[in-house]
Amino acid sequence: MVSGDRSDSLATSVGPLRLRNPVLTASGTFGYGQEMASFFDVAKLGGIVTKTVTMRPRPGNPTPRIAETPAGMLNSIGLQNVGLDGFLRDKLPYLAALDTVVVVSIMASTAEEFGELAGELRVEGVDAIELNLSCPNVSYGDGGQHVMFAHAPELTEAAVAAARAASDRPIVAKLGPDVPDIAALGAAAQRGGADALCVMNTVPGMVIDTAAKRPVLARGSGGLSGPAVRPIGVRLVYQLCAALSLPVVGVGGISTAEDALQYLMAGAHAVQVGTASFVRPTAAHDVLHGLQEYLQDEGSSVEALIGAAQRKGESNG
Amino acid sequence: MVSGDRSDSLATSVGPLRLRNPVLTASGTFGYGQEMASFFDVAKLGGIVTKTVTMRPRPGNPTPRIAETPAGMLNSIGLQNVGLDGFLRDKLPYLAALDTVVVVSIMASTAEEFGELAGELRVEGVDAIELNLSCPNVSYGDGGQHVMFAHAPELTEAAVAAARAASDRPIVAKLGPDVPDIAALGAAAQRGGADALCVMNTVPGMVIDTAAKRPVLARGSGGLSGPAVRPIGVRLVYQLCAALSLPVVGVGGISTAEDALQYLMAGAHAVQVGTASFVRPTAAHDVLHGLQEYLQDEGSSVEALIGAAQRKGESNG
Amino acid sequence: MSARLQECTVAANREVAPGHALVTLESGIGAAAEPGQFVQVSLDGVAGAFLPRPFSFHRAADDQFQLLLRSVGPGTAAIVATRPGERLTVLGPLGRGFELQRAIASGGSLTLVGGGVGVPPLHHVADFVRAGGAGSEVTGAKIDALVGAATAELLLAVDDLRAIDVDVRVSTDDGSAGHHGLVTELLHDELGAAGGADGRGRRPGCVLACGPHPMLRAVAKICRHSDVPCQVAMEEPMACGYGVCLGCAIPAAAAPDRYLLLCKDGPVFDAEQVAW
Amino acid sequence: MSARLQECTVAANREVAPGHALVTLESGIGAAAEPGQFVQVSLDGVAGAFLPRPFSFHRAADDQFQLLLRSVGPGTAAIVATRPGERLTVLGPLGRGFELQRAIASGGSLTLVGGGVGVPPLHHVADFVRAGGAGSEVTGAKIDALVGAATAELLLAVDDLRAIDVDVRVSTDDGSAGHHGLVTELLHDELGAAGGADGRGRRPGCVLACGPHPMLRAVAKICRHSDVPCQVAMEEPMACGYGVCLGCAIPAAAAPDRYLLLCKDGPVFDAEQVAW
Ligand SMILES: Cc1cc2nc3c(=O)[nH]c(=O)nc-3n(C[C@H](O)[C@H](O)[C@H](O)COP(=O)(O)OP(=O)(O)OC[C@H]3O[C@@H](n4cnc5c(N)ncnc54)[C@H](O)[C@@H]3O)c2cc1C
Ligand SMILES: Cc1cc2nc3c(=O)[nH]c(=O)nc-3n(C[C@H](O)[C@H](O)[C@H](O)COP(=O)(O)OP(=O)(O)OC[C@H]3O[C@@H](n4cnc5c(N)ncnc54)[C@H](O)[C@@H]3O)c2cc1C
Ligand SMILES: Cc1cc2nc3c(=O)[nH]c(=O)nc-3n(C[C@H](O)[C@H](O)[C@H](O)COP(=O)(O)O)c2cc1C
Ligand SMILES: Cc1cc2nc3c(=O)[nH]c(=O)nc-3n(C[C@H](O)[C@H](O)[C@H](O)COP(=O)(O)O)c2cc1C
Ligand code: FES
Ligand code: FES
Repeated sequence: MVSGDRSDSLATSVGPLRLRNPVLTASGTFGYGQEMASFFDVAKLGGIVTKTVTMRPRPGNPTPRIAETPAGMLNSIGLQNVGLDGFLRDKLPYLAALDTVVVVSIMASTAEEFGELAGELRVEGVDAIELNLSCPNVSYGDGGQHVMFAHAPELTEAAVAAARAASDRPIVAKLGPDVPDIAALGAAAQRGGADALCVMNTVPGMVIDTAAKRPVLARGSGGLSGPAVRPIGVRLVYQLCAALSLPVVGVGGISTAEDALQYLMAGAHAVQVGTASFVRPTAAHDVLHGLQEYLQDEGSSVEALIGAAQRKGESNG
Repeated sequence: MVSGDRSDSLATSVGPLRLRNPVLTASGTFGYGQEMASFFDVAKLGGIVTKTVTMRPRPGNPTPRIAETPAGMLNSIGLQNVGLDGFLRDKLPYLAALDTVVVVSIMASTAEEFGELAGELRVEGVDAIELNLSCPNVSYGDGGQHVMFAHAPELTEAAVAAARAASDRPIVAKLGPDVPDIAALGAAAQRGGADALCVMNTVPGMVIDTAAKRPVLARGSGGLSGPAVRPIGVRLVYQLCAALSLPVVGVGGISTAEDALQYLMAGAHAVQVGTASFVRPTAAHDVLHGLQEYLQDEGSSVEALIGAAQRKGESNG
Repeated sequence: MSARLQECTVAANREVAPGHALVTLESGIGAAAEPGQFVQVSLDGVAGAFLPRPFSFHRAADDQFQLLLRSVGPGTAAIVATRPGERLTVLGPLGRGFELQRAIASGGSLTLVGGGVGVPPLHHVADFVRAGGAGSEVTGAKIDALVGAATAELLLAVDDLRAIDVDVRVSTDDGSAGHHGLVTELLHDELGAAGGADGRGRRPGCVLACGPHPMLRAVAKICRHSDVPCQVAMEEPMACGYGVCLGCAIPAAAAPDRYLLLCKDGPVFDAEQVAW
Repeated sequence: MSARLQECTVAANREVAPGHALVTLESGIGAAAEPGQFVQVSLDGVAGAFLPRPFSFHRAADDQFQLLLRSVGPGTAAIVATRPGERLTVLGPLGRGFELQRAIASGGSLTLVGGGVGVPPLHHVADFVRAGGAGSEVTGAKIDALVGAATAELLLAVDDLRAIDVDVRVSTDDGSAGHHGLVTELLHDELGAAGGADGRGRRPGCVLACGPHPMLRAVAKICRHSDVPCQVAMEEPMACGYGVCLGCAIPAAAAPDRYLLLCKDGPVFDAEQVAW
C-alpha cells in the first residue's frame, strides 16, 4: 500500500489482474526489480514487468546500443537477457518475495516457443505473462523470416493462442506502433485469448552520425522511446479503447503523473513507466506519488478516470 | 543560385526533376510561398512545395488545431485550402514567377479525383506534383470509408497511376510513417508510375488536456511533427533507399543542416523543411546555408553524400 | 511594417508582481509596432518550449520594447529568469492591432478592459495614444481602464496607467482591492445596467478588451447589449505566428465553418467578427 | 555505498581553461566515492540533453565534490553556465572505480596517464591517495602523471597535481608545452622503448589511464608489451548509469559476443578485460 486512507482510490484491474495501483514499470527499463531497490521500495508499485526473457540467454546486439534524440532515445539492446533458466534461478526468487504483482515479459521466435515459455512460467511468483510481440531490435522466425508478430494479425493471434493454451496466468499482448490499424492487431490478440493489451513498444528509428557517415547504433536502427513518442502512445491507447473491450496498459513517454493521467483518460487501465527511469531512477515512484496527490485533490479514483477523455457519440472523422 | 563558385556542388535531382539545391519546403508549412518572402529570398531554395490543394476549397477542422508536444507539435489543420480554382487564380501566378521549382501538393478522396486534379495542373509554372496520400487529418473515400491511400499498397498504386496517366509532370508520392513495411508502399507507388517518393507525413498522435478531460485538439487526434519524429523519418528513408531504386525526398524534423545531412546520408536525394519554419521562419534558408558551408569545408557535394550511410553488404537483421 | 527576426539583448528584467516580470528588450522591432500587435519569442534551448511563445507589446519605442508576462510554464519561466545582457530571439511585430482610428473616430472616450495578463496590450494602447501615436489631435482623449485580477497584488500596470492620465477602476476576485468580483461587472456597471441607458452619464466611444476567453465573451455581450463598439485581443494556441500553419483558427461569426486566423486577421478582432 | 539521487547546490563554478569549468557541488554524495566512480547529472529542463550526463569525480569530500568538465554540447554547456546557488539533480556515486589496493599492492609507483578531460578521475586518484583514502601506509606513494592535451592552455589540473607531490610530465598536440606529440609517446618512453627493459630505471607498479578510446587502446597495448598492469577508465554512451538499460555494453576480451557494462562493471576496467 502506498500509505494514507484513500489508497483504494488507486486500485485498478487489468482483466483478471488486480493491481493496488495503476503504475507498473516497462519491460527492459527496470531490470528484474532488484537493481532498483536501493532507490525506493519497489513493492509499492502496482507491478513490475521484467526485462524480456527468452528461452536461451542472449548476449544482445553489438555496441553502440544507445543514441539520444530530441526528448527521447533510441535503443538497440537486442533483448540481452539471462535466459529462462537464469531468470528462474537468479532473478525470480527476489521478485517472488515482493508484495506486488510480477509480470514476466517473454519473447520467442515462433508461436510454439511462446507456448513453451509460457508453460515453463507456471511457477510460484509469476502473476502474469506479457508477450513481447513487437521488439524492433531482433530478427524473427526460425528461417530468418523478418516479420514481427505484432505486424501481422495472424501471427499475433497464433502467438497469443499458444501462450493461452499453455498457461493459466493472465496474458498481456504487447503491441507496437507502426501499423495502420492498431485495432486489427488488438482484435487478433483478443481472438487468441489475450486478457489485456499493452501498447506501445518502441517506434523504429535511426540516427546517423554525420561525421562518421554511418548510423550511430551498430545495428543501424533501434527503438525510439521517451516523451517524444508519448502522443503516439496516447493515440494508440485511445484508438484501441474506442474499438475494443479488452483492457489496455498504456506505455510510452510517461515521466510524470500528468502523463499517466493522459493515458488513463485515454482509456488505459494501468500504465508503465519506461525510459523515464533512466532520467530519474525514482520516476515510477514519483508518478505514483503524483497520481495519489491528484486523486486526493480531486476526490476522484483511478477507476473513475479511466477513459474519461473518450468522446462518446462523436465520430473521429 | 545560392552564390559562390561551388554552388553546383549543391545540385541534385529527384528523378527527372533537377534541383539547384536539395532544400525544399514541406507542404503545409510554407503557405504558397508568398507569405515567406518577407523573411528571405524564397527563390534561392531548391524548390517550394505548396500547401495541399484539393478540388474544392476546404474550411479545415474545428479549433483548437495545434498542440505542443515534447520537441514537436500536433496539428489537425484538416487541409484548409483555397481549392484548385483559388490556387490557380490567386496563388500560382506568384509561384510561377519565382525562379525555383514549384511542386504542387494535391489530395483527393478517390484515385480518379487525383487524376482529375493532376490533369488540371498541367499548366505553366507547375514543375511537379506531390500526391498527399497520407494526411492523417481527413476522412477518406466517397462512401466515408476510412482508409488512407498510403495505408494500402493497392490504393497507393491506383492513385499514383491515375495521376501518372493524367500528367506529364514528375509525380512524387508522399507516404506516411505508420506502416509495418514502408518498402511495400514505395514499391506500389513505383508500380503506379511515381518518379519519386516523399517520406514522411506526420505521425498520428494525441495529447489529452487532463484538466478538461478531453483531447486538446478539437478533432481528437492530429499529426505529430518536428524534431521528436526525426529518427522515424531517417529510418524510413534508409529503409526505402535500401529496398528501392526510386529517389526519395526526406522530410520530418529537419531544422539544421546537420539534420538534413542525416537524411541525405540515409539516401534521400533532397529534403523538405517543415515545422522548423514555425520556430524560425528562416529555417529552410538556414539549412541551405549550413549545407553550403559544410560542403565547402568538406570539399564534397550533395550527390557524393547521398546514401553515404547505407551500409553495403551488412544485413540489418 | 513587416515582421523581423532578431536577436535582442535583455536590457532590464524586474519582478512587478509575484511571478510577473517586466522585460525590456533592446531592439528596433517595436519601432513600428501598433498596440495589440505581438512578438514571438523563440525558446529553442528550453525543454518543453518547442514552439515560440507569443506576447503582446506592453510598451514600444524606437530602440526598445517591453513585455509584461506571467510565469505559467517552461517558456515564460525561462524568460522571467533571463538576466540583463542575455539574448532572446524575437520575431515581430506580428498580427493586426487595435483599430484606434476607428475606435476614436466613433467619438467619446476609450474604455480599456483588462483581466490578468491581458493588461499589456491595453497599456500599450494608452501609452501610444498619449505619445501621439494615434494622431496628435487625440493625444489627450479620455481613457478609462477597468483592470481585474485575482488579488490586489496581481493588479498590473495600474500606477503606470494612472501616471499617464488614465482613469482606472479595479476589481479583484477576492475583494482585496476595488470591486469584489469580476471586471466585467465593472463594465456592466459603467455601461449602465439597463443597456441602452447610460448609468453614469458616460458612454465610451469604444471598448477595447483583453483577457481570458470567458471574460472577452462577456465583454462582447455587454457591449452588444449596450450598442457600444468593441474590439477584443484574443488568444489561441499558435505555431508560426505569421499566417502559414493555419493552426490559430477562430470560428467567424459570418459562417460557422469559416475561420479567422488569430495571428494574421487578429489577435484583435471586432467583437462582431467572432463566433462566441 | 549505494547511489543516491540528490538535488545539489552549486557552491562555486569557475573557468579553469577555455571552455572548461571546475564546478563545486554541496552534497554528501562524494563522501563514499572512490576514484574512477562517476555521477549522472540530470538536465531535464535543457533541450537536447534528455538523458543525464555522466562525469567523473575530480575531487570528493564529505560535504562537497567537484566536477571538471569541458563544454562540448547542450548538457555540458548548461552545467558550465550554472551560477552559485543554482541546483542540479545528481545521482551517484556510480560504477566501479580504480582498484587502488591492487594497483598499489603490485608494488612500485603509480603512473597516471590522462588525455583531455580524462584528467578528473586521475586527479581524484592522487588526491585520494595523498589524503590516506587508499590506506595510510601508501599515502606517500610515488605518483607520476603524464598529462596530454591539444594545447598548453588545455592542460588540466597540472598545478594541482604538482601541489600534492605528483611528478607531472606533459605533452601537447601542437608542442605549445612539454613533449610535442601524444601522451602515449611519453608513456612509451617512460616504460622503455624496448618493452621489458626500463628506459629510466623506473617501473611503475600500475598504470591508470583515462582519455579518448584510441588513447586507451594505445596505453593498453604499451602496458601489455611492457608487462605492466593497467587499469583504464572508459566512456560509452549511457542511458541509466546504474545497470538496467544494458545500453553501455563494452565487448569483453573473454568472448567476442559477451559484453561488460560500462556503468556497472566499469567505467574502470583492467585493460585485459576489454576487447580492444
Ligand atoms: C497574441 C498573444 C499575446 C499574449 N500576450 C501575453 C502577454 O503580454 N503576457 C503574458 O504573460 N502572456 C501573454 N500571452 C500568453 C502567453 O503566450 C502564454 O502564457 C505562454 O505562451 C505560455 O508559455 P509557457 O511555456 O510558459 O507555458 P505552457 O506550458 O505553454 O502553458 C501553460 C499554461 O498556459 C496555457 N497557454 C499556453 N499558451 C497559451 C495561449 N497562447 N493562449 C492561452 N493559453 C495558453 C496552457 O494551456 C497551459 O495551461 C499571449 C498569448 C497570445 C496568443
Ligand atoms: C563515465 C564517464 C565519465 C566522464 N567524465 C567526464 C568528466 O569528468 N569531464 C568531462 O568533461 N566529461 C566527462 N565525460 C564525458 C561527458 O559525459 C560528455 O562530454 C557529455 O555527456 C556531453 O554532453 P553534452 O550534452 O554537452 O554533449 P552532447 O551533445 O551529448 O555530445 C557532444 C559530443 O560529445 C560526444 N559524447 C557525448 N557523450 C559522450 C560519452 N558518454 N562518451 C563519449 N563521447 C560522448 C558526442 O558524441 C558528441 O560528439 C564522461 C563520460 C563518461 C561516460
Ligand atoms: C533500453 C530499453 C530496453 C527495452 N527493452 C524491452 C524489452 O526487453 N521488452 C519489451 O517488451 N520492451 C522493451 N523496451 C520498451 C519499453 O518497455 C517501452 O515499451 C518503451 O520504451 C516505451 O515506453 P517509454 O517511452 O516509457 O520508455 C525497452 C525500452 C528501452 C528504452
Ligand atoms: C501545420 C502543418 C500542416 C501540414 N499540412 C500538410 C499538407 O497540407 N500536406 C502535406 O502533405 N503535409 C502537410 N504537413 C506535413 C508536413 O509537410 C511534413 O510532412 C511533416 O510535418 C513532417 O515534417 P516536419 O517535422 O519537418 O514538419 C503539415 C504539417 C504541419 C505541421
Ligand atoms: S499561428 Fe500559424 S497561421 Fe496563425
Ligand atoms: S547505462 Fe544503463 S546499463 Fe549502463
